[in-house]
Amino acid sequence: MAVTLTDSVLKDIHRRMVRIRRFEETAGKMMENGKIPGALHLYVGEEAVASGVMVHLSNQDQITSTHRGHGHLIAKGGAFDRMFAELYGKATGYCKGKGGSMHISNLEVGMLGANGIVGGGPPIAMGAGFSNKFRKTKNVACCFFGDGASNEGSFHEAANMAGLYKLPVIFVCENNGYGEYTPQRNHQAIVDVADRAAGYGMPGVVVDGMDAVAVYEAAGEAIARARAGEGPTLLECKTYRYYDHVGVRGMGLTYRTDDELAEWKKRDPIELFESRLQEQKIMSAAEIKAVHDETLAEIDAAIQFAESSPFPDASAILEDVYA
Amino acid sequence: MAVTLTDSVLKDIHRRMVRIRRFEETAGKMMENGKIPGALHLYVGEEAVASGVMVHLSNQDQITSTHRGHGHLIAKGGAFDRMFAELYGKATGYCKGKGGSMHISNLEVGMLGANGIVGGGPPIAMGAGFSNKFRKTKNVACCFFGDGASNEGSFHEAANMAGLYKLPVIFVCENNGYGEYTPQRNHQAIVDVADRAAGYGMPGVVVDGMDAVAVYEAAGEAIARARAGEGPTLLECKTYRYYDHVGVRGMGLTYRTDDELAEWKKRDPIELFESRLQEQKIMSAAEIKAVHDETLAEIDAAIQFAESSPFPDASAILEDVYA
Amino acid sequence: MAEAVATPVANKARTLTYVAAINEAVRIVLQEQPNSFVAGEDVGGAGGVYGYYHGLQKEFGADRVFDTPISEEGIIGLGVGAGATGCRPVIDLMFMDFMGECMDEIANQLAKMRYMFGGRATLPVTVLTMAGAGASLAAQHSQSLEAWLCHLPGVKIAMACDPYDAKGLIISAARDDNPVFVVLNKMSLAMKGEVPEGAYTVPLGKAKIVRPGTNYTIVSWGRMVHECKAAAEKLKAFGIDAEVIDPRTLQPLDLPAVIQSVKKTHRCMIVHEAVRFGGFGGEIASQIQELAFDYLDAPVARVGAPFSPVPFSPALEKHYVPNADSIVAGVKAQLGL
Amino acid sequence: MAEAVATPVANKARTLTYVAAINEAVRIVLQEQPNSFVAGEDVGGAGGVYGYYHGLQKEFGADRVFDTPISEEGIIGLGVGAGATGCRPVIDLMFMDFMGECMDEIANQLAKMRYMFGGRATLPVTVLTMAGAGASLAAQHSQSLEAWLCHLPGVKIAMACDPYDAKGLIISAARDDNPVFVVLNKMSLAMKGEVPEGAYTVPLGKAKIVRPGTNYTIVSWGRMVHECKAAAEKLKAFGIDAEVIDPRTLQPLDLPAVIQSVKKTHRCMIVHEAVRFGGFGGEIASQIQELAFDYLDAPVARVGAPFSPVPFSPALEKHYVPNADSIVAGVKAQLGL
Ligand SMILES: Cc1ncc(C[n+]2csc(CCOP(=O)(O)OP(=O)(O)O)c2C)c(N)n1
Ligand SMILES: Cc1ncc(C[n+]2csc(CCOP(=O)(O)OP(=O)(O)O)c2C)c(N)n1
Ligand SMILES: [Mg+2]
Ligand SMILES: [Mg+2]
Repeated sequence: MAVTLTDSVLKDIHRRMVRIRRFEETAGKMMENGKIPGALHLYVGEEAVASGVMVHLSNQDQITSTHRGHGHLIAKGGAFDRMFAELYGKATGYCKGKGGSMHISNLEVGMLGANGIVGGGPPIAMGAGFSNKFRKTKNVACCFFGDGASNEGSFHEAANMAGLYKLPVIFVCENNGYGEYTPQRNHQAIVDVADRAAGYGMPGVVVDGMDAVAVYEAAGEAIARARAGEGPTLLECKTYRYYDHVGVRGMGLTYRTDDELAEWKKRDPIELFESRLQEQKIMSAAEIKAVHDETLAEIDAAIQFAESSPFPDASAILEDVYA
Repeated sequence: MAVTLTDSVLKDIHRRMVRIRRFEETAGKMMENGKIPGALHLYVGEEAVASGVMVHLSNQDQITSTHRGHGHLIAKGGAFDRMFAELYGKATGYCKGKGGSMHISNLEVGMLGANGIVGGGPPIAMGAGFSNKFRKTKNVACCFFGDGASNEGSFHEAANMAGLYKLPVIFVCENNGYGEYTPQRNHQAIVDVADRAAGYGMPGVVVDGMDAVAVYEAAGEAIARARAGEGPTLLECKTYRYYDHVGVRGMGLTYRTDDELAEWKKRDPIELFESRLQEQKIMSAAEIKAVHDETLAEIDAAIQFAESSPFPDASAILEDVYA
Repeated sequence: MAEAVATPVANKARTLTYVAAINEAVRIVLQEQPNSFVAGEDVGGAGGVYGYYHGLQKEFGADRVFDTPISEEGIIGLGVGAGATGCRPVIDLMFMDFMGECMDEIANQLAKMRYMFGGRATLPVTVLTMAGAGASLAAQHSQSLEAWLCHLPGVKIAMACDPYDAKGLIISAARDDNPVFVVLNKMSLAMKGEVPEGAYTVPLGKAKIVRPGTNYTIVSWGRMVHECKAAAEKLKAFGIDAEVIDPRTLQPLDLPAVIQSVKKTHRCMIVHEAVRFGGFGGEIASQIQELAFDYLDAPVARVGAPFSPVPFSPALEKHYVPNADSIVAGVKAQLGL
Repeated sequence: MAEAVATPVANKARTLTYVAAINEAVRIVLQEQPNSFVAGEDVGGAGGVYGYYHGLQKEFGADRVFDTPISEEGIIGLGVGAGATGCRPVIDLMFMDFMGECMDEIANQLAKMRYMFGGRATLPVTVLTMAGAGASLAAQHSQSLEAWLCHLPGVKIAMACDPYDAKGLIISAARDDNPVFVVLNKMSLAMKGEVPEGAYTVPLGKAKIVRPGTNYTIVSWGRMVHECKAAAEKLKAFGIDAEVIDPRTLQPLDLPAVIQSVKKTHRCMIVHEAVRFGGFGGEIASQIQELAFDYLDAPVARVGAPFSPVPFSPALEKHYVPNADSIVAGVKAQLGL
């Protein structure tokens, strides 16, 4: 049963995108302020993908994510306070500080973890999709992965098995044109990752990943097919990340041009969407601003929560290894 | 520079096929007689593939093989005596008895080994293809692999890299319809493995793998492209194995029907080829018989060699671990 | 501490082969646990290349016992994803040698997911796999790689030396809420032994005194347990009455049982089929000398395979794999007999 | 036997960072060996995510220093196939944690091809990879997995503790005709040390006495060597004058150097950053007690990481990774001080 594009759905998508953007910008700042240890891979620029897909999903539907996972968790319903606490390495974080950015997760909302292994998600999502079918639910599993990840053998094996068993899995390729600092043309001889779908007996669809409505519609179709037992889809969303591969300014490498970045920013997914909302009189400028303001207030409170939370005790090291 | 289909090429292909068939039937017998230890995966039925490809190759061109590797080595120029000695586990074998059937190899003729790991060959062939290009040779690397192996991540990664770097590699899929006892429809949702080629930016070609001339022609084109620097090809040959997955009669499972086997045998690659040779007056029945007889005599001598060769001494265990 | 030698069981015992015991165990698991399934290469139609799963697809249906593509990383991933979302997968990894194909899925996902998520994921995944040399299957189909798993927090490892243990360990593994590997041995497939009917468990983390003894301790697992028993008989001629202990699981490891024995016998040896260098024997030997230093009359000895891949030729392989004679030779060298 | 502490070199020494030393070594390898090339994720355009390969693509061209897809099995396979056919590949495996993705290619192909082929293949392949915790990179980017490799006949393993060794070990590895892993540590990247100009080697299989001592032996490798040196200073207060030995390569392993030291000092400890349980320390400890049993005044002690994945939070990680204090505590516990 596909969700139809009502005003409330549009507002929902918008809210998710804003929440991701604001969270990520704050996270970037906090990292630069030395508050967040480790590696941070920001999702800014790609918000339309997570939001356009996730609006179709319930907490019983699962997703797998990547190293660039905050956006997925936010769009899936993750709470800012527990997320920031995790990024800070605090005991109150979603993973009690054991996972951090690269393993942030919340199984209660069906988010099976960010993953530090490129290509780590597809086999797990395939397994979750199998589980959904095996347990005779109508749930789907959505697997987010990058253009770079599409070259891992794990993607191939998972896609083949999903196609073979007609599993309710949507392989959402977030093609941002780069795997770290390597442009797509230097990591694969194809332009559309979706061209691989035919090899697994599933449809391959390409959409504009900066256009949340396009993502929403294509994802809706794929998810409806999956829920109907018609098997997986490979949905490729062409998108772009605004910040560097890791952190905000990264290593200062010149692997892409300012012009290219500027060109993509002209089609910023949130600005595009907000113009549309205003043009179509679905939300006023003030209403839009209110979403941003509420989000920022929630972030302030979440930062407060994270900063005032305790670090885990050393004794926690040996806990949670086994059930 | 493609080889043209002269009479002598036809005779050459024929001779290779006969050599494989006769060797394999003898090997099967010797296994049943308890002379050959371990696991034996016979190539009988698939001779047209190895022979149709290998006739294009020199000793400087490399191949990688599979667990079903005798046919590849024979077609590439392996000597019966050294091969049988290896299957017997003798010190005079190609691998001094350390490899056996699943690792039989002869680097002098460019045969980079049978491989006990399904999907073990593609990355190695890709590496050899890279080496050919890097060292500025015109050599090619041919990678033989099964329909079952096409589901390993290693195939995916190797194919993507070969496509990306435009390497002189021919991925020869020997699609015999089964991975062990699992029919293709139970291991992948596609009919033609060649459909995967598009995902790697290379052409995918399907040929009748029982027709050595068809294989010869398609392989010739792919190899010529590779030598010309135009990159890899995925060449799928539809074929069939006559004996069981392992050994001669195997485990006696009923995973395929006698009818199916009979149907394929009607198109036996050697019989088909011999009829054609006779029809086209390229070889007479007597000449054909002579090829078989010579082969059988060579096999007798090779068995003699293997049986009279010594087993390796226990001290050999610790040799050849390091250079 | 170690279990008594003759494990008393309520059920009537019969003699079954190792393969039949595995089959029975998996059948019980499928009966007991509605969310369990068996996935692996050729486990469905063929019933497994060694017949462990014979008849199970017919009995439980192709939804619950099914063939997978040759995709080891995918297969373990199927276990991780399904295990984390309410299923209790039983995954067949045909040969232990193929762990290399799925080691990321094992080491970085299966073993770590629970910990990385702060204990908020549970992975009740059983992996059955087959180790061992002796069948002339050469370097890629003969390895004993339990050391890779033992160094990996988050998984448990059981080594089944006979039909009784195979059945009991598989049932324990499947009832456990953690990833558990049950390592089987290809040279034991036809071995017969008493196996009670119905469900019983061999507890994870409890060693078994396979042969009681008074003045020497041998710790071993998997098929080598039988070679050690044979060696113990031969050692009698040298006045050695060896106690043979099979830890049965290497993680959790019943070290107290080992230490208790060594404190009594003062001399000991670890025997495993894996390559000696860097093998798990090193861990146990180290712990023994740490925990029972003052009780040792001789250094802790170890017997394992030499430092090479497994050779194909039977002429080499028979010298490669440890056996009763090489164990006896090791004891004699250790004690200067 | 172990090399002298101050390795005399003809060339003028300068101070370089670990990263710069690596870079210089790889440059020398590319200069020396026309059939060598460097392949790995982001090694070309970006010069490596930690800058090891900075400037090399520009200098040697994109044919010889190039980016690969994110395909670890493919990358090691590239090394195997090219190495067996006349090239001398230098392969970058960004993080050692990613070995799981390519363990089949490492264990079943790279390590075994020569043996399986009866010695008729040669694989001069160098793999550079980075281990180590301490940067809050959590469970999948912080591991020290050398134990997997040490149990694997057919590969050599070098552990580079400082800039000097990093350069010399890489050059040795690349000149060697075997697969050699050079394991680097991510917490040492900015470390500075004296590094001679030009080509020199640190021989594979020769331990180094990092700090001479008289009554205690510490064996350690990689970054832990420095923690051991610091611990040795602290131990002086307890009348302990510790000799710190870095084997530099774990395969081949310079056991004679270790045994010689232990026979002199009578007490010893193995320290590694890897998880203690099942780690390579067990092998060394076992061998020490086998070969120097009568010389030992106390059990061989081991310090390593606890039995859990590497936690993310700095609050946990700082207690997880061994350091000078935990080493001192280990010695005190061992000796009852
Ligand atoms: C198995 C593995 N290989 C390499 C890496 C290092 N790495 C982290 S992110 C990344 C790039 C991933 O590219 P892509 O999949 O396109 O995702 P993006 O970062 O563009 O979102 C790489 C190579 C890793 N984490 N895991
Ligand atoms: C990595 C790995 N997985 C599984 C096996 C067991 N196995 C050996 S041959 C085979 C079937 C291979 O099928 P295919 O690639 O189609 O080749 P065919 O036997 O049909 O020639 C399997 C599953 C193996 N040897 N290696
Ligand atoms: Mg990308
Ligand atoms: Mg096949």
